[in-house]
Amino acid sequence: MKFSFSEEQDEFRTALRRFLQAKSPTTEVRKQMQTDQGYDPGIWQQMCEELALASLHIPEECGGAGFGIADLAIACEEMGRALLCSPYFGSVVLAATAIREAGSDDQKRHFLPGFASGETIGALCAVEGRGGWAADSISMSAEKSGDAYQLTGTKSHVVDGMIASLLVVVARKPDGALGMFIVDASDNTVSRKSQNSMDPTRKLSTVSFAKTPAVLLAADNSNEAYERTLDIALACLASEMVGGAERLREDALEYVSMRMQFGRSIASFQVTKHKAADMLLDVELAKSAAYYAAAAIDDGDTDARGVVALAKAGASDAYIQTAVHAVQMHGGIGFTYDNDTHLWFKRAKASEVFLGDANQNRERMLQNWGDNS
Amino acid sequence: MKFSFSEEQDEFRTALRRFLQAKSPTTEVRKQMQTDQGYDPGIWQQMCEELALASLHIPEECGGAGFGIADLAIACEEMGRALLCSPYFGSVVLAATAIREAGSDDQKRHFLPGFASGETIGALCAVEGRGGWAADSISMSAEKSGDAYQLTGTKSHVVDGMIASLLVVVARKPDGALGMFIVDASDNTVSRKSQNSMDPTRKLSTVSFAKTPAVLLAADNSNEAYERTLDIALACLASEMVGGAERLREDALEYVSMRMQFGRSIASFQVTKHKAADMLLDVELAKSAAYYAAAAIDDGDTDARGVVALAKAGASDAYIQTAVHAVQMHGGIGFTYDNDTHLWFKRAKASEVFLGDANQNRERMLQNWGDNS
Amino acid sequence: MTEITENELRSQVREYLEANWDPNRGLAEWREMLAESGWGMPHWPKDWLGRGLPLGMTAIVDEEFNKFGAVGAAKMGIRVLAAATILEHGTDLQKEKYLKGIMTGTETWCQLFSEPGSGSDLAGAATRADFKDGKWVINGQKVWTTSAHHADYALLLARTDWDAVKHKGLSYFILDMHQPAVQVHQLKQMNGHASFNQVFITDAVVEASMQVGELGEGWKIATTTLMHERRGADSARRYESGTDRPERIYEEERQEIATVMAPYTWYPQRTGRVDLLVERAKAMGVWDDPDIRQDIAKTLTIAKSAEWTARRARAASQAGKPQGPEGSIGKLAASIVARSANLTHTKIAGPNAMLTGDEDEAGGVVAEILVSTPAISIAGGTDEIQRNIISERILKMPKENRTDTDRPFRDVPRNQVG
Amino acid sequence: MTEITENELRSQVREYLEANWDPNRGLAEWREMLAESGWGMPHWPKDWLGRGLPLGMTAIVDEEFNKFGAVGAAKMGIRVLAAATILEHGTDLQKEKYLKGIMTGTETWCQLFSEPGSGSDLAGAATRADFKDGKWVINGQKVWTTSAHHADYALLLARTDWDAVKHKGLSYFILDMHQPAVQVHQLKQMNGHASFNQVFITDAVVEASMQVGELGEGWKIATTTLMHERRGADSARRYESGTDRPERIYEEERQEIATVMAPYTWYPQRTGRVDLLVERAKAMGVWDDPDIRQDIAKTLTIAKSAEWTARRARAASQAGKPQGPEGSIGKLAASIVARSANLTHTKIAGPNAMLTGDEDEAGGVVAEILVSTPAISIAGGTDEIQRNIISERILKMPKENRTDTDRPFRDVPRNQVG
Repeated sequence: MKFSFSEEQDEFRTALRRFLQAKSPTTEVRKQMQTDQGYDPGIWQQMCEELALASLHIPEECGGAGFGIADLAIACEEMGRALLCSPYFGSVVLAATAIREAGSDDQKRHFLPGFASGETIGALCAVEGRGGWAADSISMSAEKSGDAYQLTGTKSHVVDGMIASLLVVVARKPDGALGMFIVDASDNTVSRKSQNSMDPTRKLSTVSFAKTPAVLLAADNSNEAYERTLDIALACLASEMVGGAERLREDALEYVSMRMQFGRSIASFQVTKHKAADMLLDVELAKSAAYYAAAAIDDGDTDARGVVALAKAGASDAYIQTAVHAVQMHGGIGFTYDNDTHLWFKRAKASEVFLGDANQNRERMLQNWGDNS
Repeated sequence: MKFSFSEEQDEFRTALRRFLQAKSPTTEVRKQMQTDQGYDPGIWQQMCEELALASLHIPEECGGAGFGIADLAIACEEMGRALLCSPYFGSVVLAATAIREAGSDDQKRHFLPGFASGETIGALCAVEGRGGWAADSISMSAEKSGDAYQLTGTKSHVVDGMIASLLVVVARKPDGALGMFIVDASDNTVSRKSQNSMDPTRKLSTVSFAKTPAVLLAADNSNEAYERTLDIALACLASEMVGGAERLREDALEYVSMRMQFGRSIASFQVTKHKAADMLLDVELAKSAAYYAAAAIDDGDTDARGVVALAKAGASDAYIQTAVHAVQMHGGIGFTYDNDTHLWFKRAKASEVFLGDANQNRERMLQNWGDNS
Repeated sequence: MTEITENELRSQVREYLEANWDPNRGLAEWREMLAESGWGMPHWPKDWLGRGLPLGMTAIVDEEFNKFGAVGAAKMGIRVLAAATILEHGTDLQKEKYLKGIMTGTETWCQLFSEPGSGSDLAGAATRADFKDGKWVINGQKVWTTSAHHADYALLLARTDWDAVKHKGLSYFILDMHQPAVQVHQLKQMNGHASFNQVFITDAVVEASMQVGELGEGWKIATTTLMHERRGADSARRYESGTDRPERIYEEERQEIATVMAPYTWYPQRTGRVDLLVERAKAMGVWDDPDIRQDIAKTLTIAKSAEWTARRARAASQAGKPQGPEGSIGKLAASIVARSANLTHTKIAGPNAMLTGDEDEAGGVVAEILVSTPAISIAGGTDEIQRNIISERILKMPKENRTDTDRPFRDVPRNQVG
Repeated sequence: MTEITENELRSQVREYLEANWDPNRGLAEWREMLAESGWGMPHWPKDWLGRGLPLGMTAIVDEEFNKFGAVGAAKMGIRVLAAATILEHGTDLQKEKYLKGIMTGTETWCQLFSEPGSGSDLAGAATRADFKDGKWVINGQKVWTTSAHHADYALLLARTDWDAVKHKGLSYFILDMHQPAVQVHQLKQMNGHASFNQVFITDAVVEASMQVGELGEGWKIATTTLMHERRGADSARRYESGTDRPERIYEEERQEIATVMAPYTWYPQRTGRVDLLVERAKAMGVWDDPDIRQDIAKTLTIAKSAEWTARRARAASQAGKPQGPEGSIGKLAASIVARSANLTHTKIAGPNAMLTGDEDEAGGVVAEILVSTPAISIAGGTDEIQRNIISERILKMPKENRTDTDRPFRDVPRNQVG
């Protein structure tokens, strides 16, 4: 299913798009992005209960729907399109995936049902200071204390960290390998502080730990579990970005088609037409890569990691390029706060570096390229 | 004089342009590029005798005009514009400059007058195999033999190597530093073989040495003398490239202004107009950098090396971009052999990597940047 | 022959081949047999060397031929467009005269549409056809003609009415190329190859009976030819190579293929040869250079994304879904890929990007890439035309006002040629 | 005062300042004195608060003022354009009424030209002025107005004849901003600043005597205003900061400057702040990252080349040479530089490019760059308009056919606003 979707998937997308059109118009986005918690719990509940969105890639035996990453990516694409304010990416895509990839069967059965129902909101704590998401920039070490572990230090750029009840923390085990640890966010050794996000539709925070008790997720190959978590998150992010880029492209096209200048439609100027064609090209190419990448994970392709990195690198360039063009096609209006373009522009800008920028992902791509060329 | 030329310089340019228009139309370029020696000795003689072109930057006490690099760069710009087939770059810009920078006073007085009069044609032998012009890719070592030296090994990408009577060879001295050595090209230990150049207007060859007797140019800091030779050659090459790019730009503009399609001038299509504007921008920016770089050498600026590398990097990108646009603006005709565009396209393509590509020169730029930012 | 089933068809073909196929026959003899039997072009009408099969069933016949290793009719080059046009618009006389030679491959064809004066504006053709003493007299100049130097006949678009508007003044002819009034010059390209010709026509003659369709309908008929060309474009570029079996008929077929395919040998290089990037970087010892790695990865990203986009389009069409925008951007994407590959190959080659022919370590391949990629954004519709098409047909943006389509062609400003 | 020499002029200014300059005076009092003496705007006519000096000599007066540390007339903002327009096209009544307030700085001005419905197409203004009962009644909407929220008067372009062609139906007025019929709303930008206003005008009144120039000549007069704006553009953006001396008049001047300059605080950031790249890369520990180095070097290359191009243009103009193409590309180059700087700052900042305000390690500066650079390719003429201008004026390429300039404006298709 790398090149097309099943009928069920098409229907799922249609239903979701309709839901989001109703629940996440930009008036609602603007409202939520100005709140501290950054989302509407009522809509979150509807998403989880009526559409079972939080359960998609969670195994059936853990209360989930047992679907694949391609399905999760469809959800992300539509949310990126609608610029939905919700803890979906932070909790479902990052935190639940980490547990799915690194947890023992018991741990999964213990933690995942809460995610699937939407009752648990989790967050993944990975980045330290100026470092990024790459494994080699993570140095926090977990100290063994009896059978359990203790964490000390500060993580930043934690998506939805302020509202999470459960934290998955990436830290080094005594043997130096990366491990992922479960922490109760309400523990009194945990302190959280929101960060000012350039993109107010995606809230970030720092989370500090002071000898905080933590449970190790029991994966055999815990380095690989973190990398796989990143793969899945990158594929979902690429799809989310493609959704946003397509929306920007469509809105800009609609705007120039509606506006006149020098007595003719702005859309009739050859330069505008060619720019619109280039935007279509950028978005469609990025879309193909995003679709392929998610399916490559589901198919267990040996080169999936490289392909996923390719998709994120392509989406990084395409989204910001589309956003820049979209502002330009709107002219002065496109630079105003009242016009909606900047909402996506800022998401594009933040997404450009989220989970690694295009350069870093291109390097990750080549290191995992296989015989793909 | 970084931002303007003196009246004398303007007049020099005008006279030279007139000369080259008469002597180097593309019919003549096409004729010379198909010959083995690659230039017309009669025109070379006129250049040297009537216009004293070979003497420009050679000191007066060595039979030269004692002008600066800015003047030499004007000559190169005009030759690049006319795509003149001549040993100017190989002999005057590379070989004579090497002697100027590395020779003792006696050596300069001995060798340079022949260059200034145009009787000596020299060539600089630097590159080895797949390596480039950068100092650290040169490993040939000169063996001491009494007071003199002996060279063994093969140099490639030698501009005008086949027609040179005198060779300047870059090799490592016994102390490991780079030195430049004079070799008589007619020595029977020297063997030369022409290389098939993509750009037939600039002939390349390999030159092999087998215990060839060589005289060391006596510079105190011979590493620096080679770097300075490179700086001057890079500045001249940037100017030559700018000259070629401007010619391509003008010819493409003339072509679209002359041609009709769909009942109107091709030049009236907005996309063509905007492309022409972008081409102007590219060429003018590259031109400013080339002018500044040559003057920075003359002014002895401490950051001249970084600025020169900037100019070559800028010219690399601008020339090939202009050439690609120029072919495109001509349409199918631009891809034919009979149309002249490809003559410059190939020069642009070869110049892109000559003396280091844009990436390498950008790195050289930053390493010598000073407080320029 | 109505309502034949697939199985019936297969057994009919098999029966015919079992009885007649012999690889030691000469190609000409075999093709004569195919013409007689109708198995060479089974979708052609029964009266005209075919069997009247629906077009969709020819693939079945091809499959059975392949199983036998049997050689089929001559299908390469412009001949299939000629046949399709003649079948659709030609007179019986024309069908009688040309179809067999097309099918057996004894006669070759070329297409004389493009002109040096009109470029992408095909309907701006200004080659003139004047009716004098019962014959058409042709004067003008054509260009971008593949294989004109060995063609026997040409499909010709020429202007017969200068007072009509642009698209209504053209007519369609079959031109006999074997007359001194038709001069063919190979057009050498900047990469040294010569895939196309210029054709100079000075008082060439076309018999009145060799006009195709009605007077003034030339553009309409040319459009159908072009439509067939676009549909067949994939197959024309499939770089057919025949088999390497030893028998006589295969040897003759290989020669036929080699002749038709000669103009296309540099086509892989004009796409930029992304497939060579990693291998070249390793061979040149720059696989660890971080800047070059970025360039390689950028090029691979667009190339792979373009490939997957094409496969999305194909999957949609196989699933019977309407074609989305993903089907329209391939040509433009190919230009971008080629340009990116060119720059990356240049950086990988380093100083050796200055060399060509056997000096180039990849035996001239890299050098050929470097001077061939400019073609891909021009040939078969420039990038500019592609963007016009995408914006108007896919994105439904307004067309520009045109000033050349609503007045007598003689008043439309155009280039002076020759 | 004819034929005064530079030395005479210098001593006259010095004499005046020695006699009158006192930094402990109030700004208002001092400006009154300047108005009376003619030394505030010495190039204005003698009858109108000036001394009739040639424009070229005002620099000398400024120099002498600077030596004394003497504060000059109010020159910032739109006021100089207002004065120039009134001096050139205004009636004596208008000069009498406005020049002094402009010069002393007690009254501030704004420019009501642009409209939300016409964007780059300034002559497409559709704000209407209807003559009723001896007065002009104005209705419409204006936009991109700097300082409208504290302006006393506005230069207004409005349409008085809907049957005339586009450029002939506009007239020019002075509008009193202090009437309830004029509503000013700040226009918040995507980077959080609010440099501009929208102005809603509903039945605002302009006295007949406050029309400037002839009816229907509005576009011509606006063109002279715009010409003054373009000439003065550099100085308006010089981010004047006054001195930091303690005396009363300097304090008052600093307040005046702060008010006028408030909308421009983010202007350095919208240029991309190339000056910070190397420093930021070192601070973030990525100065050795080869990919980031390439991006930095690419950005510096365009930025430096653009800077040197501007200096070539200036050198040519100082040498009295005709302006070459190098003088016309600065605005477009600035866009490219800003875009490149934006992407490079993003890579340097890494994950911190997601943060803003004091979370950003450069105290919000980098974040402000990231969301401000889109403005530079729009404000003051979009990149598209710049490329039109370069191609038409410098490269002499043909203008596109226009369909909006040769028919009654009421028949020209345009946007519906509001």
